[in-house]
Amino acid sequence: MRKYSFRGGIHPLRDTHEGKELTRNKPIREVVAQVVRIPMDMHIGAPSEPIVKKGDRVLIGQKIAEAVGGIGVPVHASVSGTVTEVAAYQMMHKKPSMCITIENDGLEEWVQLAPLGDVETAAADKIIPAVKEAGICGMGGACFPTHIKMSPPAGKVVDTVLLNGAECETFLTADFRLMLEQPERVVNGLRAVMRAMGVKRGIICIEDNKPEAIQAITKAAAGREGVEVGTLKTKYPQGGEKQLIYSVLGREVPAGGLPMDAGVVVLNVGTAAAIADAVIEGKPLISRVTTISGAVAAPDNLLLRIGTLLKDAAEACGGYAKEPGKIFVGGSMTGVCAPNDEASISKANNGLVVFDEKDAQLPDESSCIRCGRCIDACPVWLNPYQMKRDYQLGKLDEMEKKLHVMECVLCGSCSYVCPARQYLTPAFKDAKDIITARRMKQ
Amino acid sequence: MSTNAILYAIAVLGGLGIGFGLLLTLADKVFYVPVDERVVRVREAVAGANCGVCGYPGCDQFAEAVVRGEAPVTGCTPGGGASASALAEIMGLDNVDVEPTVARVRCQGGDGIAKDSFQYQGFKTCRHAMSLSGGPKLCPTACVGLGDCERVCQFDAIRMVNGLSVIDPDKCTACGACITECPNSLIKLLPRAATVTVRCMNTQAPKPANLSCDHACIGCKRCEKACEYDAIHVTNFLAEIDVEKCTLCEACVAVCPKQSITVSK
Amino acid sequence: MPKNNLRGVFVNGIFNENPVFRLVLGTCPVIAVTTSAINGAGMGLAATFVLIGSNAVISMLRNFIPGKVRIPAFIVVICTFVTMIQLLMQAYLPSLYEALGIFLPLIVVNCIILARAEAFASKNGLMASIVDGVGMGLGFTLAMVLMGTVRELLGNGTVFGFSLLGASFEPVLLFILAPGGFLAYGLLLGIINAISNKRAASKKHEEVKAA
Amino acid sequence: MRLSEIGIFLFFVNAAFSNNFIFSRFLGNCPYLGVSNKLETATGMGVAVVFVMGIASLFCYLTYEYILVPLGLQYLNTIAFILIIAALVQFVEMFMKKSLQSLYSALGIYLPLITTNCAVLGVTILNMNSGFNLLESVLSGVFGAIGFLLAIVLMAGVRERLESSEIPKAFKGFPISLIIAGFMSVAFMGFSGLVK
Amino acid sequence: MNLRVSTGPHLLTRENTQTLMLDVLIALAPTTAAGIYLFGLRAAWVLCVAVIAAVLSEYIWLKLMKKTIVIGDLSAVVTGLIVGLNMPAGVSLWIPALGSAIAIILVKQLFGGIGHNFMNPAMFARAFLLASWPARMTSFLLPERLLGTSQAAFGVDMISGATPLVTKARNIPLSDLLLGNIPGTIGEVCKVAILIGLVYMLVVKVVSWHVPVFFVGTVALMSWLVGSDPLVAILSGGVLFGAVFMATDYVTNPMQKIGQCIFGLGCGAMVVIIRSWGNYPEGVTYAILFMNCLTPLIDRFSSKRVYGMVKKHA
Repeated sequence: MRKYSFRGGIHPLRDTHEGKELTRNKPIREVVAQVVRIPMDMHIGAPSEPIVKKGDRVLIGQKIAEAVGGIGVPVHASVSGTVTEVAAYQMMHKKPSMCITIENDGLEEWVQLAPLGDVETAAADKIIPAVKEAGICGMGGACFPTHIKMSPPAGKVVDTVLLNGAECETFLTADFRLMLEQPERVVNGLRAVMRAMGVKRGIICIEDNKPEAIQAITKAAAGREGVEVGTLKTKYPQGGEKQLIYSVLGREVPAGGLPMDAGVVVLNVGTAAAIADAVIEGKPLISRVTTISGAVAAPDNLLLRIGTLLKDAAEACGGYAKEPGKIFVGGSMTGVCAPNDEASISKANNGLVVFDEKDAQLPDESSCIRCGRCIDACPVWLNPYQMKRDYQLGKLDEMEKKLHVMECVLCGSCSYVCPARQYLTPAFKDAKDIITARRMKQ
Repeated sequence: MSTNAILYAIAVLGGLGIGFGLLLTLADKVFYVPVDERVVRVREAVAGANCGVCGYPGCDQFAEAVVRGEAPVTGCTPGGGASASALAEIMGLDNVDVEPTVARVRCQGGDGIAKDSFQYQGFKTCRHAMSLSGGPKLCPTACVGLGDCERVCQFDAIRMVNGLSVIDPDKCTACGACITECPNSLIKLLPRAATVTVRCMNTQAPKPANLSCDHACIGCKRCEKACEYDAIHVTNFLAEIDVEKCTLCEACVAVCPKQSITVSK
Repeated sequence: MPKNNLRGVFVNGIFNENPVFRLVLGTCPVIAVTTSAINGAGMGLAATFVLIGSNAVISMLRNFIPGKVRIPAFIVVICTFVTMIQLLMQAYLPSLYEALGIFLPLIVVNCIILARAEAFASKNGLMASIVDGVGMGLGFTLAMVLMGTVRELLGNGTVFGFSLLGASFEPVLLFILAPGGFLAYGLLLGIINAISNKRAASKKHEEVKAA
Repeated sequence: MRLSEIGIFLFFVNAAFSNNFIFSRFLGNCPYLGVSNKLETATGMGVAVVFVMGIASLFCYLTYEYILVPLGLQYLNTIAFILIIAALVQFVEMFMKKSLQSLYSALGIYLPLITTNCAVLGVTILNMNSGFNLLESVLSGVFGAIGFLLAIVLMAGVRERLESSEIPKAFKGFPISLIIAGFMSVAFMGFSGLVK
Repeated sequence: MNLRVSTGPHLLTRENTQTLMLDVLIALAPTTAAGIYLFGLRAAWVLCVAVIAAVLSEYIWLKLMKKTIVIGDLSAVVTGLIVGLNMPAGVSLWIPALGSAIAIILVKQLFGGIGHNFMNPAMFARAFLLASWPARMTSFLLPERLLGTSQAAFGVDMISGATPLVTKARNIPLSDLLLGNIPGTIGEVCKVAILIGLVYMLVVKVVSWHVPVFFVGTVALMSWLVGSDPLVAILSGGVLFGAVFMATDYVTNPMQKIGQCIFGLGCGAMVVIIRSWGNYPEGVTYAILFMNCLTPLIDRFSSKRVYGMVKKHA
């Protein structure tokens, strides 16, 4: 069988099976939190506007915040109960996030739902509005509102939908368990997207370190119109949009462009499952599968309500095994650190990893020995060595125009392989921020 | 040596001299290109050896770079001190006399004074630390203490002391490099004479501000009431001194419960 | 220019603005002909002669030479003195003339001489210009001798032809080869910088202490 | 080492590598050390030197052979050569500035510096001393200058790379450049004896 | 709870400068052992002095400059060992000591320490010593355990002023060339040991194949073109040692793969040119040094196309 791949990339934590062994065989278990604190800025774009106030009683799936601006999605209550607070908390974003805190009354009462019916028969033009109303945004980590991805502007031709089940990040097994246990949800979601967009080809892409998932999905996809399964070589960042498109289709997303500029829409398998729920059952996005791993007593794959506090999620896995030194959501390559364990699980959080004090230590930088590993590792074929040098010399123009730092996907591969422990990715993130700010000014 | 040889020598050199002289005079007229008058003056004040020691291809390019403000007036080593002062004089013509200013750090939140939100590690720059989860201090506008300003200062005027940026006013040239570099915009250019300053930029509400830092301005307005000259006002829970009106009486310094207002050197 | 400043002008050329080690001008002969101390001295003295002569003449003519043609005029003056020393050396010091080779006529384009003409002699009186020429020339000569001594000592074990390090010393041949010139100059320059940095620092320290 | 004896290729190797102006003849050090901090300027400088050394060799040869020698004024060579070079360079610069703007901004700005480049005067004197004919003079000028171009470009490459290096303070600038030149000179020793 | 916060990646590869240098040392072990076996205890002394001098000079310099002492990264040990392996076994001990000091202080530390030198320290040290004391550096001991056949071919205990390359005319059996039964520096003679080292480095991915293959390949091809036996050209002198251990030095060769190919090609070509027409019978040192000078330029002009530099799809 052909295995799709791309030039560059790395294989992180090869000797510990990418850290996935901890939770690989743990079936998904639902945990309902007593208190949820739902941030308004879980998606890219303007934060949603709360439409409930302290003291209101809400039901599961009830809209509690309206979308704002062109790129926005609504937010729904993930438990039934009473709103106890609408206030800002410092979470993983740069600025404090406005949050709605709801105390669960344990009644699990749902609002009235409006399903569209089977994905093959539902009215195609109703699907995208339903996805928007369900508050779905990219659940792989980027959190871009899905209905916008699904509505390319006039003139853009999209001919393929890729479902991203690569899960190349370390520690995470949430997508793997989802594909293994509920493959038909994933396939249904893909069909809904294909029908809504009028696309004839859909490929579910899975890395070859998840043979069980490939098997399950292949079985579920059998006989479904235009659905294919693609096997990817296990490699990081195979699940990056740009790399996935290049691996599977041999196309490149043009610099500064979006996947749709290459005729492709890429969605995470979790997103597809959420779309299936929105179409078939009319359910908004109120819960997601999250891998809880690292220094917790019993690492597990949990189905968590959006807004569950990190400490409650860890508690559900038997609590911290050691005094935590670092907690981040996502895998160890691009995971975002939480300032404390009172932050909450958002729509995009596919994992929560706890490190003890020892693992949390990062080594000091030493001198670059020009080994060139960063250049070989870069999946977008940049020259991290030169970029870091130019950043330190303050040559941002050079970085922007000659070295194309804006194409950097911040995957962390260069930092991972650097034997001198140079902080490459953070420097490129800063450079991109500065250049973006400059461009905005002009 | 015969008289002939001497005559020939004179003739050849004279001929070459006159020939080239005429050629160049003509060329000067034919190929005349106007140049900035200051460039000409700078060009005359440098040594003119076209030696390239300054790093520019020739004296003309050096002169142009000086006028553009790219090259230092001390760049001509062969010309030595004489040419440096001459250039400074030429270039100084545009400088209008201004009140001397100095950069001052408006924060006192060093280690242990501004409380930590988390322990930042990794890439040691303030900019990067501030891009993560609101920054490592509870105060969103605290000095991060990783020395971005220290690194851009060309005059060795900034030192990090106990995680706080400290500017030596004697070395500071008010070039402004640190001001644009500070991710929290904590460094301000102030008149050198304005020694009484609010060394805080915290605009949090009184309660969180109180928790954030031992020296945070909590917007209590005691200074506003103490000031007889209407020079200090609290907006957004932060006191600001109007340097025009301030008489350096230090009344506000005495009443500030958090020692946010200080007298600097 | 007041008379007591002449000493300053003189010392300036030897130390503060030493053409070789402080201004780093006229580097070609410094590297090329310093394979022995005597060559260095010869080259230095030849340049000193030209420097004094051209400074003196240019200083005298400074009010007659029109601004536009002053550079060519200076070059002619310098060239005259170079040709003179060339002919003199050829006649009286043929071996040194051979050793210095092409670098003797090339004194014409030695930046330091034109630079002094332009920066000093064309703006100052005769006496000061001559003193400046002597100072700069001696500074140049001393530096050349220093370079020559170091290279000869390391590369040949001798100084001015006298064996200093004894027979057991195996000379570092590289120092009298081409790379040795660059290396010796670079290292000496670095060491001199280090010393003067240190002196400047300690001077400042003392000032701070006093204040 | 005459052209007719060794052929044009070895003549080139000899002038550009074995007897490189910087590393074995020690000519043209000032611009080599001064204008080598950026690759772009170094290339411009080097190309300009190629141009000037070519025409200087040509004109100086003509002057020497057809004016000074017939009149028995060989001893005036230095003064005549430097006048020719200075005037030529100045003339070319003025001409370029007015008529060939783009070429001027690329190369012309380096011309004044070349007047006092001892490599230019050096090559004319060397040509004269070696008794080269017209073709040999021009070729040795151009080839030698190509050697200079190579040296200054290599230097600029290394110096750009060292931009971010923590060189001891006392060695920053000229000292380290000289040491780099010394290292390169060692590497160029490999070329010695290629042309026998 | 005081959590740490940083940007990812939060876990890094185990490989660091120290482990890489350790791998190089392991790769050098067969060569070192072979050298000591062939040339006896004398060679061991030379290597010891070279390594100790290298580490000591690095330590002293860092101490004087008040910098963090980083001799733990083993890079000085590698440099010292390579300096030693580049010496004839019978050399006076002050020569390797001086060589190591030059390599560490002049070539490496003066430019800012590890990663900043643009020239290979060991190669420069060798060139420096070769130019300064040519007689000492080219007096090669014959291997103590030389097989009878070769001993007859040389008939003397020591070859003065000659080099291993001269011997190519003497028709030495291939096995002797491979096993090191020829005069030469401590490290370069035993080709089998060098190849074992290369295989190790390729397996643990310390170096890539590009530089050694292009280097050796070019030497073979060009030797064949100029009419000498390509196999002898590769196996005599320091070509293999240089191609495997010195041209692959990260710091002084290009970083991009295409640049490394050019680098190897240039080194190989230079070696054959110098061997065929130059003043020196052995050109590996100068070839590598010259290409070191070219490395910044090669790096600058060998950039890959960046992902996404394409036209937009329909």
